[in-house]
Amino acid sequence: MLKRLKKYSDLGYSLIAIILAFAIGALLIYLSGLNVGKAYSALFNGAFGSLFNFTQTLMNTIPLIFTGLAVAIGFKSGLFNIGGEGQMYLGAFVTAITAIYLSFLPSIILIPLVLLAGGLAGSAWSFIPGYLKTRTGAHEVVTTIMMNYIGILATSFLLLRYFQETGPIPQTVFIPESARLPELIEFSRLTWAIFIAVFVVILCDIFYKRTNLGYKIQTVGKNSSAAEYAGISSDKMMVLSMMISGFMAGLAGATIVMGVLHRFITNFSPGYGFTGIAVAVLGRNKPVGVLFAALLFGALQTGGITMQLFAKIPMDLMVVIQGLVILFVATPVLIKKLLRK
Amino acid sequence: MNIIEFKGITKTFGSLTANSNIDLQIKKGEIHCLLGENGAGKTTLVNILFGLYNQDKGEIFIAGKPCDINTPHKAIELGLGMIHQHFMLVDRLTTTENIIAGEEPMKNGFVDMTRAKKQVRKISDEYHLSVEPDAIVENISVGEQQRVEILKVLYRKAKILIFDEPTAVLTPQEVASLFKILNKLKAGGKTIIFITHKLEETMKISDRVTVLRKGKVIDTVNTSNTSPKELAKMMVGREVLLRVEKEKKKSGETVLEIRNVSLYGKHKRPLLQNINISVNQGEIVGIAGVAGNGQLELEETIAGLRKIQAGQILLNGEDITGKQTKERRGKGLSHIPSDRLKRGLVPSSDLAKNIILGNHNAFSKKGFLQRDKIKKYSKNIIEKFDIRCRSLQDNVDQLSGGNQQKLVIGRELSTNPVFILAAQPTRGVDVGAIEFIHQNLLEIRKKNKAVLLISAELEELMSLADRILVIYEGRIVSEKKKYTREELGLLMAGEKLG
Amino acid sequence: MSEILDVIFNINTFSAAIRISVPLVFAAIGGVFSERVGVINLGLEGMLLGGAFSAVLGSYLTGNPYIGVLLAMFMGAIIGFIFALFTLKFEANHVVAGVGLNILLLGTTTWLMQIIWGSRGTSVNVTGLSEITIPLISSIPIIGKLFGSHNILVYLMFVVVILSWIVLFRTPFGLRLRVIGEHPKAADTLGIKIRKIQYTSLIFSGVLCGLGGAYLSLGHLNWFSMNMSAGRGYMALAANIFGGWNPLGAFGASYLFAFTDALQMRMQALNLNVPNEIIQMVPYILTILVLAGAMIRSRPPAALGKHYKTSR
Amino acid sequence: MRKVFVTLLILVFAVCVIAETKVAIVFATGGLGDKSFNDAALEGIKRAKSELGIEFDYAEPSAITEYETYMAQFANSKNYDLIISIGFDQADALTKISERFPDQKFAIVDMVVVKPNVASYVYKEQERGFMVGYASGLMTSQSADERVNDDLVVGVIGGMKIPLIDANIAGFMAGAKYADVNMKALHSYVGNWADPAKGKELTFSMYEQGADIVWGAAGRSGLGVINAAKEKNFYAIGADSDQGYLAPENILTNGMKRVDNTVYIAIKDVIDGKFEAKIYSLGLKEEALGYSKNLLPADIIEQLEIVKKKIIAGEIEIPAVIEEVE
Repeated sequence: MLKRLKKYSDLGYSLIAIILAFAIGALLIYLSGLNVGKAYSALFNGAFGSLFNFTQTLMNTIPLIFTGLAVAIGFKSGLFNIGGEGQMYLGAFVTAITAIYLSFLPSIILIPLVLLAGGLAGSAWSFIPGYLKTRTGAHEVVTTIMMNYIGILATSFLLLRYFQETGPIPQTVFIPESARLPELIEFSRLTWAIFIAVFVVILCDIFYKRTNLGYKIQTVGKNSSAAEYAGISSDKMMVLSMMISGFMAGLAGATIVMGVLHRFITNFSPGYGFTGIAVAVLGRNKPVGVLFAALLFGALQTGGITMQLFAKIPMDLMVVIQGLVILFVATPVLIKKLLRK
Repeated sequence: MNIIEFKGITKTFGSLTANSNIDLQIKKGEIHCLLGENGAGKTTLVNILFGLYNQDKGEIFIAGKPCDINTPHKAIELGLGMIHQHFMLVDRLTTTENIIAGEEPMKNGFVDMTRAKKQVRKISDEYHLSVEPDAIVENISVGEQQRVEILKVLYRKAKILIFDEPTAVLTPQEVASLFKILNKLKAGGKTIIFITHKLEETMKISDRVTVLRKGKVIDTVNTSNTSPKELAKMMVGREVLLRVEKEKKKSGETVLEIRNVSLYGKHKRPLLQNINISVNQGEIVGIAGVAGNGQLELEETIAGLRKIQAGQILLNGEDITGKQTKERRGKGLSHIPSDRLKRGLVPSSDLAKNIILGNHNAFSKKGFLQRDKIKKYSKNIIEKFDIRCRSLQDNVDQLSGGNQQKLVIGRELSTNPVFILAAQPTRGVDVGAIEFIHQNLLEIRKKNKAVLLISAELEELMSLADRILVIYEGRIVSEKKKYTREELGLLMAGEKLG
Repeated sequence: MSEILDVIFNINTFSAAIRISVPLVFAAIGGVFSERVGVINLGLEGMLLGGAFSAVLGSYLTGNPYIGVLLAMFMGAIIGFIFALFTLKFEANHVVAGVGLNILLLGTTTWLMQIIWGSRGTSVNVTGLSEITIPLISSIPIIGKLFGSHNILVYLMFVVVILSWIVLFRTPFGLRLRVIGEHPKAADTLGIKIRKIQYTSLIFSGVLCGLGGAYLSLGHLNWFSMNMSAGRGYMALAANIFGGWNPLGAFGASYLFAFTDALQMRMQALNLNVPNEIIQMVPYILTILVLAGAMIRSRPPAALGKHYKTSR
Repeated sequence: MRKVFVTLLILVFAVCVIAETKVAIVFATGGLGDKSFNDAALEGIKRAKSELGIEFDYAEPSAITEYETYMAQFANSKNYDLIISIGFDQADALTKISERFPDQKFAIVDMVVVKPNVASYVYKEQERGFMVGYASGLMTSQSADERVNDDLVVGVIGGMKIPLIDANIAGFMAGAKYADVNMKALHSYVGNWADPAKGKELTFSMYEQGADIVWGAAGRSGLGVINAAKEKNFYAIGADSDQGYLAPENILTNGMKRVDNTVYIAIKDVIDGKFEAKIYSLGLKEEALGYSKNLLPADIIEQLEIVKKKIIAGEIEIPAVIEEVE
C-alpha cells in the first residue's frame, strides 16, 4: 500500500512540474501581450484536435520514445548518456545504407535486418564512451557530447564521399519500398514504428523488472561496489548498458529513416537526442514513464506548430516549457515545499 | 560547577526517538564518559550540543546560561570542540590547512601560512601532539590524523572537548598515548566529554559516567564508585554473557590456503606482503589488527575484488588466484563484508533483491528471475535470521543497522558455503544482534565449515577464534592459538613479544 | 608538410587561439568555481548563451557596449543564483538541472529575441567592444602581436585567470571553498558557512560565464545569434576537468582546445588531401583523448555532485 | 453614370479578388534572420504584399521532419492560393504533399519537384560563384586599394560541405582563376550554418594566409565573414541578397541569388493565371543570379559584364564540382 502511494506521488510530482511549467509559460505569453487561452487551445487542438493531428503527435512521439529510453537505460546503470543525438545519426545512416544495399531481400527479412543494423550502429557509437568510462574514468557526459559532434561529422563525411545521391542535396537515394515501414493512415507518416516503439517499451519494462541481466545492471547503477562484491562486473554491465542505450538511439534514427524520411539526409534531427534527456527525466527513467513523457513532448512539438501558425506564438515557447519541465521534475524538494504552502 | 547542563532534550528522526527527555550535567574540568551501546543516542546528543542537529524539545545551558546552538559555528563560539568518530579531514590538504580553515590568520587579505604553521607547531608542542604542519593528511597515520582533529579544536580555543568514540581506530599503545593527552588537557583546565561503548576505557579515563540506553539516561555515577559489571548491566539492561561458550572441536582438511600473497598499491606501496594463511574445516581463524593495516586489502583479495601481484590462493585445493569474484562464489565462498552499506547491500533496493544478491544466478531461469522462488526463499531467510521488517518490498535503507547486518549474514550463510570470509561481522550492531551473529558463526563452525574472521574487536576474536593471526603493516607478524589481551595489543602495535 | 609546420608555428595561429579561447577560459574557470565547491556544472552552455544575449541587449538599450558587459555579468549572476537555488536548496540532480537550464536559456533567448528584435535568427547590430591597444606592449615584436591589441575582455581574461588562482589558493575564501568541495561535513563542523560560500561561488561562476558570453556577442561580433554558444560550454567543462579543476590548468586546456580549432581552420584552407570533416573532428577527438588520459592523473573534488544538507 | 458604376463595381470586385489571394511560405530550417536566403524570400513576399496586395502566412520549421506537417496544415486549410517551399531539403515533403493535395498550387525554390501542381525554381549556382570569383580575382590585383594586399589569394567559406555550396565554391574558384591563372582560391567550411563566431575566425585564418577578399556562403555563419572583413579592413562578399549595408566600406559585391524576385514572380504568375508546373532553371540570363555593384570599380564591372555575356552565350563552361576546377 505504501509503495502504491509512493508510486502515485511520483506521478503527482511529474504532473505538478508540468502544470508549473505551463503556468510560467502562460505568464510569458501574457507578458508578451498575447492571448493565453488562444495559445493553449491552439496548442491542444494542434496536438489532439483531429485524428490527423493526433497521428502527427504520435509520429513526433516515436523518436522521443527511443531517445528517451536511451537516456533512461543509461541512467539505470548510473551513466548519463547525452550522446543520443550522435548515436541516432549513426543509426539512421547505417539503416539507410543497409536498406539500399540489401534491397534485393524480401520485406519480411529486410525490415528486421535493417532495424537491427540501425540499432547496432548506435550501439557501436555508444560503446566508445562506455569503454572509455570503465577503462580510464573519462566522464561519459563530456565524451558523449564530443561523440555527438564526431558522429554527425562522420556520417556527413561518409555520405558526401561515398553514398551521395547525384544532385545538389546531401542525401542518399531513397531506400527501397521493401524496407519502408507501412503507413497506418495514408499521408500521416505514422507507421508501424509506433507499435515497435510500444513493444520496445514493454520489452524494456520486462527486462528491468524480470530478467537477471536487468537486475544486474540496476544493481550496478545503484551501488557498483556492492555489485562487484556480488560478482557482477560493473565495467561489463556499464558497457553493456551503454550499448543497449545506444541501440535505442540507433532505433530512433532507423525508424525515422524507414518511416518518415525514407532516406538519410544530413541535419535531419531537431535535437531528438537532447529532448530524450527531458523525456527520461520526466518519465523518471521508467520505460512506461518514458512512453507518456514522450507523448507529452511529441504533443508539445506538434501542437506548437499550430500554435505558431494560428496563434502567432513562436515555437520557442515550447522549448522554454521543456526546459522548465526538466528543472521542476529534477527537484521534488521544490514541489514538496510548494505543496506545503 | 556545571559547565554544561542538558534539560529535557528530545530528538526524533521520523518514528525513531533518538533522545528522550535527557537531563545531564557536565562539571567543569572533568572527564565525563557517555557510555552506551550503538544506537543508544550518545552521538545524537553530542551532535545536538555541537549544533549539527537541532533538538525538538529541551534546553542546553552553557556555564549557566541557556544557549540556542543551531550551528557548529555557534558552538565553536561558545568554546565547544568536537573530535568526530569519522575524521572531518580533507585528505588532499595539509594538516595546517585543515586546522585553520574557517579561522585563518590573515595578512593583507591573504592567508598567512607562515603564521598559521607557527601556531600549529606551538599548540602541537604544548600538548605533545607531534603534528607536522606541512604533511598532507592522506599520507599520515590514523593516530596522527586524530591528533590533527584535536589540534583543530584547540586552535579554536575550545574549552569543552567532545570525543566521539576516539579509540575505535587506535592501537592499545595509541590509546595509551591518547589518554595521556586527555589528562594533559584536563590538567590544562579543559572539560572533556568522552563517548564510548567500552567499559574498560570508561573505568580507566573517566571521572564520572553517564549511561544511556535506548535514548534515555539510565544513571550518572562516579567512576570510583562503580564496576564494569554494574556499568554493563546498566548499558544493556540485563546480565550479559561476556564470554561465548564454544565447544572443543578437531579441525579437518584445509579449505582456504593463501600462499605468499603480496599486493601493491599506488607508487608500488606494499599493502600486503608475503601473506600465508590456511583455514581448515570446522575452524574459525581470526585476523587481529588495528584498522588500516591491510585487513581491508586482505578481505578484498580473498573475495576477488583485487588483483594480487604475487602468490596463490587455493580453495579446496583448487587454484583460484586468477578467478573472478563470481567464480569464487560459485566454488563456495561466502563473504560478510566489513562495510555492509558500501559493499554488502544495495540500500535503495528492496529486501528480496538484496537477499539474492551474489546468488542471483541461482534464481534465474533462461535469463528470467524466478519471482516465486525468490519470494519463498527471502521469507525463509527473514524468518530464520529474525530480520525485523514490514514487508519484502521495503527498501533496505529502511532497516536498522542490526537488521541490515542480519540480512547480510543470513544471505551469506544460507548459500551452503564451504568457506566464510567474515569481516567485522558485528561492526555497528547492538549487543543483542552481536550475540545472535556470534551464535550463527559458531553454528556454521559446528557444521564443519571454515571461517576466516577479520575483526577489530579483541573480545570477539579471543572468544570465537581457534587460532589468531596478527596483521601489522600488511604482514602477518604472529600466529598462535591463545593470546592475552596485552600480547595482542603489543603485536598489533608492531612490537615483538619478548 | 612544411606548409603544415608553417601554420602551426605561425604567430597568427597563436593569436587566433587567444581569441577563440576567451569564452572557453571564462566558462572553464566558471566551471572550476562551481565544481570546486561541489556542484557539477553542465549549465555553463546556457550561462554563456544568457550572457551573450544580455550583453547585446545592454548595448542595444544604451548604445554603450560596456554597459552591455555589465548587464551580462549581472544576468550571469542571476542565472548562477537560480542554478544554485535548484542544485543546493531544491537538491536537483546537478547534471539534469544543468541540462534543463541550457534548454530553458536556449528557448528564452530565442523567444526574447523575437519579442525585442522581431527575428528568430539574429538580433540587430549593436555597438561592439573596440580594441584597446596597449602602447608599450604592442611595440614589442612577438608579444605585441599576441597581447598588444585586444578588447577589454581579453585583458580581463588574463586578470581573471590569475586572480582566480589567487582567490582559490591564497585566500580564506578559497581554502573554505576547497574544503566544502572535498568534505562539506568537515567544513560544517569547522563552523564554515557552507551555503554562503556555495552561493557566492555559483554566482561568480555565472558572472564569469556572462563575461564569456559577452565576449562571444560583443567582443568577437556585435550582435546576438540564436544558440551562438554552439557547444562551447561543454568544451569549457571538459577544459575544467582536463585542467585539474585549477584556473591555470583550465586556461591551459582551453587554450589547447582553441589552438587545435585555430589550426583546424587553417588546415582546411591548405587543401590537404585530408577530408574536411575529418579535420573538423580534431578538436573533439583531442578532447576525448586528453580526457581519457587526464582522468587517470587528476581526481575531482571528493564531494562533487553530492548533496549535503547543512546542519540545522 | 452607369459606366462609372460598372467600372467601380469591377474595380471593387477586382480588389476583392486580389485581396483574397493568400500565400503561405515555408522557410528553410535556418529560419529568418539569416540576412540572406530566408530573409530574401521574405523580402519577395513582402513586396508582393505591398505591390500585389496579397496576404501571407509563414512558417519557420526547425527540422526536416516538420516541413510536411506545416505544408499539410497550410494545404488542409484550403485558404491559400499558393504554398511556397524555400530550400532544397523540402523536396521530399513537397512531393508527398503535392500528391495528397492535387488541387493546391505549390512552388519550390532551390530544388526540382516534378508534379503537375508544382512549379520548381532552381539556380545554376556556379554562375554567380563564377561572377564573384572573377570579380575577386580582378580586384585582388588592384594594389592601389588599401584593403587589398599584394598576394594573389582570395577565399570562399561554405557553411557545410554539401554539393549545392560546393557548386558555388567551384564557380568561385574557377572565376578567380579565370582572372589570373596564378590565383590561389582558398576554401573551407564552418561546419555549422549558425556559428558566426567561427565564421569570423575562419575568415581571419584565410586573411592571414593572404586572402584579402573572402566570400561567405554560410548562412548566419557568413555574417562572421563580413564582420571579420570590417574589423581588419579587407573585402568580404555577401551572399544571396545585398548585404552592403552591414559593412558599407568592406562589402565588395554580393553573390546575388534573387530569391526575392523568384518568390515575387511565382506569386505574380498565380495571380495572373500564368502558373505553370514546370522547372525554371534560373541563372545570369534570367537575372535571378548575379552580382551587385557596391564597391566594384567601373572597369571591373565592364569586364564582368563581358564575361556575363559569354556565360549566357554558353561560351564559358563553369564546373559545379570542386575537383573539376583544376
